[in-house]
Amino acid sequence: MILAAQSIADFLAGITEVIAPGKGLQYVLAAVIHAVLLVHAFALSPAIFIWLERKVAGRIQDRLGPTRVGGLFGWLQSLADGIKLVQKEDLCPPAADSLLFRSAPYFVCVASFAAFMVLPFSAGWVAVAADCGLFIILAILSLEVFGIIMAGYSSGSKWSLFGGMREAAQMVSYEIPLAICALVPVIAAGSLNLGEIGGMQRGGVHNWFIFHDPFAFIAFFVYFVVATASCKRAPFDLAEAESELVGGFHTEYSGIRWSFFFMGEYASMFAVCGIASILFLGGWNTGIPPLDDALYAARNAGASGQGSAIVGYLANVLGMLVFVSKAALGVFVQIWLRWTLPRLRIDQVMTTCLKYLVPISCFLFLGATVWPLLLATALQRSTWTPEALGVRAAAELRESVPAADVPATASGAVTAVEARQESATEGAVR
Amino acid sequence: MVGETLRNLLLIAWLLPLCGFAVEIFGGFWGSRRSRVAAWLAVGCIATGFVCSASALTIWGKSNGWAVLHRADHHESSADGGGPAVADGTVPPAAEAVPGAEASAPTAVAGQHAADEHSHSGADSAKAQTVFSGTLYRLATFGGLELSLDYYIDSLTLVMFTMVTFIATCIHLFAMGYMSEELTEEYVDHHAHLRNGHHVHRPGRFYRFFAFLSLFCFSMLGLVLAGNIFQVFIFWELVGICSFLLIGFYTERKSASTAANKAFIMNRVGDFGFLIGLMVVWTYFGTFKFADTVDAEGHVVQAGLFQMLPRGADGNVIMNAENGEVQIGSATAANPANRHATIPYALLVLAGLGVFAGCIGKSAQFPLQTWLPDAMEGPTPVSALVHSATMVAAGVYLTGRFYPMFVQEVLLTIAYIGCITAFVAATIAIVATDIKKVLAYSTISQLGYMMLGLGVFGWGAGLFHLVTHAFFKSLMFLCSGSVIYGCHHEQEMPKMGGLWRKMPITAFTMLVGVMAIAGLAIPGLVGPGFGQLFAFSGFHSKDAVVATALAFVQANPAHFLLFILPLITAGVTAFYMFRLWFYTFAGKPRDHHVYDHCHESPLIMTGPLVVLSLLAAYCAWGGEQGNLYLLITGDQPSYVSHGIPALAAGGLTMPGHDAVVAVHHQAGTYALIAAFSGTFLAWLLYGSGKVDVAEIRRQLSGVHGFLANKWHFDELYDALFMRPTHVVGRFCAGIDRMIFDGILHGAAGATVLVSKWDRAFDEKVVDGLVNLLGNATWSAGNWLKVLQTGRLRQYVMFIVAGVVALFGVLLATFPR
Amino acid sequence: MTGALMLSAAAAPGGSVLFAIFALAACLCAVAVVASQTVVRMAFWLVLSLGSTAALFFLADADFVGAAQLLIYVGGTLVLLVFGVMLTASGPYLKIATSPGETILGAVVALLFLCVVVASVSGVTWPEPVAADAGALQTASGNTLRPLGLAFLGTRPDQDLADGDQLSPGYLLPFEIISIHLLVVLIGAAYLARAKRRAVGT
Amino acid sequence: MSLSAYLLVGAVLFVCGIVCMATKRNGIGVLMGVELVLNGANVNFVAFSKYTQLGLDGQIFSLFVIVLAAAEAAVALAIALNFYNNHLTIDVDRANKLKG
Repeated sequence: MILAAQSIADFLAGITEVIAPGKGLQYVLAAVIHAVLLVHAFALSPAIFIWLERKVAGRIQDRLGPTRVGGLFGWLQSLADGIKLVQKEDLCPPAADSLLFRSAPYFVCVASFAAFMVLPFSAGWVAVAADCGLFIILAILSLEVFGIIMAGYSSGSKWSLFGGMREAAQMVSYEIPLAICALVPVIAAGSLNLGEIGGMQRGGVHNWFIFHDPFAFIAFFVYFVVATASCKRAPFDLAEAESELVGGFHTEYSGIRWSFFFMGEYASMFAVCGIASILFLGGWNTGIPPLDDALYAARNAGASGQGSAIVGYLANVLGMLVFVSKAALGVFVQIWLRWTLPRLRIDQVMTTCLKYLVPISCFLFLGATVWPLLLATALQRSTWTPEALGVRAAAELRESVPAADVPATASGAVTAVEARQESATEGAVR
Repeated sequence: MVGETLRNLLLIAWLLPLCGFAVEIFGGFWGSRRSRVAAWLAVGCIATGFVCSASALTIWGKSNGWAVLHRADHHESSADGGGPAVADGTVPPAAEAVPGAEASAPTAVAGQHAADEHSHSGADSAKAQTVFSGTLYRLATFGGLELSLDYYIDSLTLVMFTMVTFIATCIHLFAMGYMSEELTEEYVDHHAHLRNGHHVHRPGRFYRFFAFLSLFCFSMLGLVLAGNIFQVFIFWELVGICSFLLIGFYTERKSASTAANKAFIMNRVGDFGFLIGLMVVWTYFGTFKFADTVDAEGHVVQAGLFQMLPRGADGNVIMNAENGEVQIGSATAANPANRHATIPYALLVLAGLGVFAGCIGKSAQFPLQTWLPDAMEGPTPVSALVHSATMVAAGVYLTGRFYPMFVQEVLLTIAYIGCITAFVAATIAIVATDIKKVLAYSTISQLGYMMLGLGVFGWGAGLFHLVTHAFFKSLMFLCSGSVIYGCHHEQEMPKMGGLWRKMPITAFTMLVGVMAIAGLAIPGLVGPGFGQLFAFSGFHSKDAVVATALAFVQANPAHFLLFILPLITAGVTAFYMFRLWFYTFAGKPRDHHVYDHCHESPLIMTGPLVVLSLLAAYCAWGGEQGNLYLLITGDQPSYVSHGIPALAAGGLTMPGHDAVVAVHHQAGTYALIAAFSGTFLAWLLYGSGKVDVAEIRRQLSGVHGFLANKWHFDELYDALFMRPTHVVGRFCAGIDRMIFDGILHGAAGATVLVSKWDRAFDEKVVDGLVNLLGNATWSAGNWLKVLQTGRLRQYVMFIVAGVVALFGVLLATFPR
Repeated sequence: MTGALMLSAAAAPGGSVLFAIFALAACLCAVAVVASQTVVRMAFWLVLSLGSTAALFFLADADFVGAAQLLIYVGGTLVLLVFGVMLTASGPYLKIATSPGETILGAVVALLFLCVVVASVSGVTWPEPVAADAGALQTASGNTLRPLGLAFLGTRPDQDLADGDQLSPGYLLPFEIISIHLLVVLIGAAYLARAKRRAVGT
Repeated sequence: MSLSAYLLVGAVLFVCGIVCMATKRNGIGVLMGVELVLNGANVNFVAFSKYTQLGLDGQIFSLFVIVLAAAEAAVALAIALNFYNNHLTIDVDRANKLKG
């Protein structure tokens, strides 16, 4: 019964029914547990990905990569590095603006960590199921660059300043196509809630939004490119261009602060790839219709309590594995790209974004908006995507509001909205 | 139905020249000066007009079965009825239907007469309508006065149309040859001299000439077609303008421009009388239209002028019983609101005289005849068309058209004027040496003949002579033009002579014209039938005039001059005409230079001559039983055909048709004798060469001088009008200069003074105030500007402080 | 609606604590903005202040506004920062110091103004929060996205529309107008800022 | 923690913004002051939308304010850039050409 909790909060609610402390305690507990889980995800993923990067780089360069630490494949290498970095002295150059210099790495970390807050790992397994989750996650990711600029500026070295400025320019311009491309599947889904978007793609690969319409298909690749750039990964890593600026914005950093930057970087890589997998690649859905339906049924059963809670829980675990593997695949592709492609020049980077990616993404956005209309007029059938925002919002509203205290007028409003939407869709069909 | 057809045809014939004018004047201006396109355009327009008119005439005739022509025998029968008395046969059955109509109420007779007018004289053509009238376009309406473009089509109109268009066509063709020298970019005018003695060089005006000709045709045809007297006046003036333009065609020549001005001004004098006549007509008759205005059902909406002056069965105007004034209108016809019931007899006379004054001016009657000879300054085709055939005939035409409005006194005046004009002009023509001048004076005298004919109640005779004269006079003018052209613009007859060898066609056609105007014929063979070959048109028409005059004189012996003078004039005419011919063509060449260089004219000029000569000879075939005469008189006022008995003792008796017929042979004989004697005299003096002309001239130098100075008319007018005008003008100028200018200058001075004070006030007081304000503002700004520090942050500070201060004030004023 | 529990903590006992924290952070960082001299530090504090304000918005059940605040304001400030660095990079950590007199004067005026504002805030007796428990908004607490969308569409679940008119005109037209306005302004700004630099140095 | 608490926060932000505008000689600093002022206004809007009859209108208007703030920032930055190009500094006290 307790295990049937759809989420930690419910779980705690279940517990407090047994031992009843103040509600405040429940909230604090919920927050703490969420935070702990996320911190682990946030801290582990960079370790794994750094190791993965080294191995992949080695293979691509026809070497072995780390082999020693931890026996097989040197899988403890990252841990060893972490220990080493923690031991190092924390230097702050005299020319630096110490306050900014010290606080910049935390900024980066916090930003990329906060991104995990609204990222659903499986159905309902999300810290904050905000309706505008995608919006929030994009906003938070855009905060990360702030720390990098501060680092670059406050180091008091021109290499760092150049790196920071480059990063700033790159970020400011790449945020635009990133957001627009992310909006393409949002139009298909009609929701900003990452959980809902993921849930919609249940049952079959053809339900993944990447295959929803040609524009979404293109949008996926554009998004991936832009995401790579927004994580300042090669070939867009102009901010730390070893060959030109010694180390870019982190030239002056050392020790644990230096490693924070890289934790943030890899974490955000995971975050953007997770977003990609949820928006385009069906999130935690396997893409095999019978399996998906089975898992869905199991989850609902577990949640509603008719079925066994364990099965539902395992179903969620399976979903999380699927999701993580999809994200990891994306990260792998990014690493692969990094060790395959040469670095661009800064002007090329800007040109790529402003002259090509922005127009392309705008075109995709427009196309995605007119796509259902095309279906309705050309094929004489409405699209299979869920109905337009108004109606679904109204439905959501109705189930959200307990029938008792719904003012009749509100339900009237809802019906009115539904009527309006239906007439609209019919008009589209005609 | 027929009415529409006629109207449309005549409209085309009328308006085509206008279009032609527009196209030529503009196209020619921008086009090449060497192209004959303008000429062909003009010819095309007017020729089409001729075709339309001719077909219109035919249609009109067919519509009433040529009733007018079959009237001939009717007249014959009435002729052997004999006697000037009114024969019952001729009394229209309409008048018969109301026995003793003159005794009965005038209105009844008037109505009867109106009906009679509609059936247009002639019991046999009573059924078919022969007069068509209506309104084309309403120009404006001022209260009761309605100005509109009407049309009035009867036989006279049609004949005039055909005649004018035909002659115009011939003259256009002739002019294409005659004016060909203008086909150049640089025309050297040998008669115009600049101050440095050089000749005037100017671009050719070929296109302009033909444009003016077209415009003239338009105006003339409009005048003929006009359906109301005011419209007649409009086109009257247009014709005057055209004549002005054409006389002054060689603007650079002082003589030409002066002549143009003279013609125009003299016409104004006549038109002044015309206007007076119009006023009287409008005041008392309330309308300008000739014919009734008829609505769809055929009811008479408004009576026309011709119906408003009813005439009794005897043809006299009807006196109102109570006030002894002339009765206007009829009870049957609806009356215009502002129409009087009666008009004083004197005013009626005045109206007639006024309108006739216009005619005097237009057709150069005594005393306004002096402009016509000067008008010969224009190119010869112009003289032929405008100043012989058509425009000057307009006066005669109007007299004939307005005939019903003329009472006996007016007619008498017309007769005397015409007779005097004829005689005076003829005498002057004797001594004229310029070939065109001779023709000009002959024109004047012939016009005098026409007026005389009209005046002595020979309605048909006058208009008959008008038509025939148009033909042979245009012919002779063209011939003279051909001579002048051939002799390189030599117009003095004494320099010519023996030209018939060089230009046989011209000589022969000219001879035809001369014989026609002289009225020669072979005695005894002039009867109807084959003998007509030997009687040219002039003989018939002049015969008719003279006969009418004789009949008139027999009726009123007091006015015997009206027969004597024309008779003498006939002889004189024959004399100077043959003098002209002998001078020019016969004998030996006097000036060899001219003779050697002269040549026959090209075909395009001689062709029209031949055609015109044929018509000049035989257009009047059959005389007064001939078709032309019958056509013209087809719609003549009914009372004309059977004369008018004297209204009161000492009044005038107008001879009827039968009276004329009775004296016809007698008059014809007199005329022939006169003509032959004149011819013989001419041959004796100029043809045979047996008599020394110079000797005679020396003997009669006084008379010759008197005649050569044109009876001193110009000097007379100069003394009578010009000098007084100048004196008066100078006097007025003096008054102007002394009194009015003085007043004006005084006023101006006063204004200047006042404005000086005003200015002082402005500068001292007003400006002072304004400057004071300005300075105040300036200083205020100066010490306020320190507040504006230009510091962004201080402004923010001010704002905040201001808000705080406001709150302070708020809390201080409204404490809780 | 699970996350709602977390975000609508404002309605819960723990909420007051969070509010206190974030409110304090916002105010202090704002003061720090005023106090600090170099542009980058100002930007740093400004970002912190804005971020904590966004947190306040989340606490006030206005998550969409909060997100917008993060995205746009922080992005905008980011650009501000970049420009600041760019235009003051003539020397390391260039300070354009304010004269102490001005600072003092500013402080005094600021205090006065604060007193005025606070007085007027506390002087008003605000009505009891009735709209808060008008069903929809409350139950969708922390998820105002759909209510916002409905409001744009013209349906107001948060207000009692018993007066018959259930579909208010909505805010679509103003939204469009303002977006067009933004576009025009951006183009104009780009035109203004396009490089037509003089020869620097003299 | 009630409406007036939010209003107080808004007031503090507002006043800080005003002081920022009034004391900073750095043009960018002035802009930041403006941002603060708008932000304070936003806080008030949101607070009213939560605690009064205003409802969602408050949030909507705060959204509008945010958008307009972005626009204002864009134009202001362009102006600042031109100012820098002309004066080679962004000290707003140098912009006193128009002083009386």
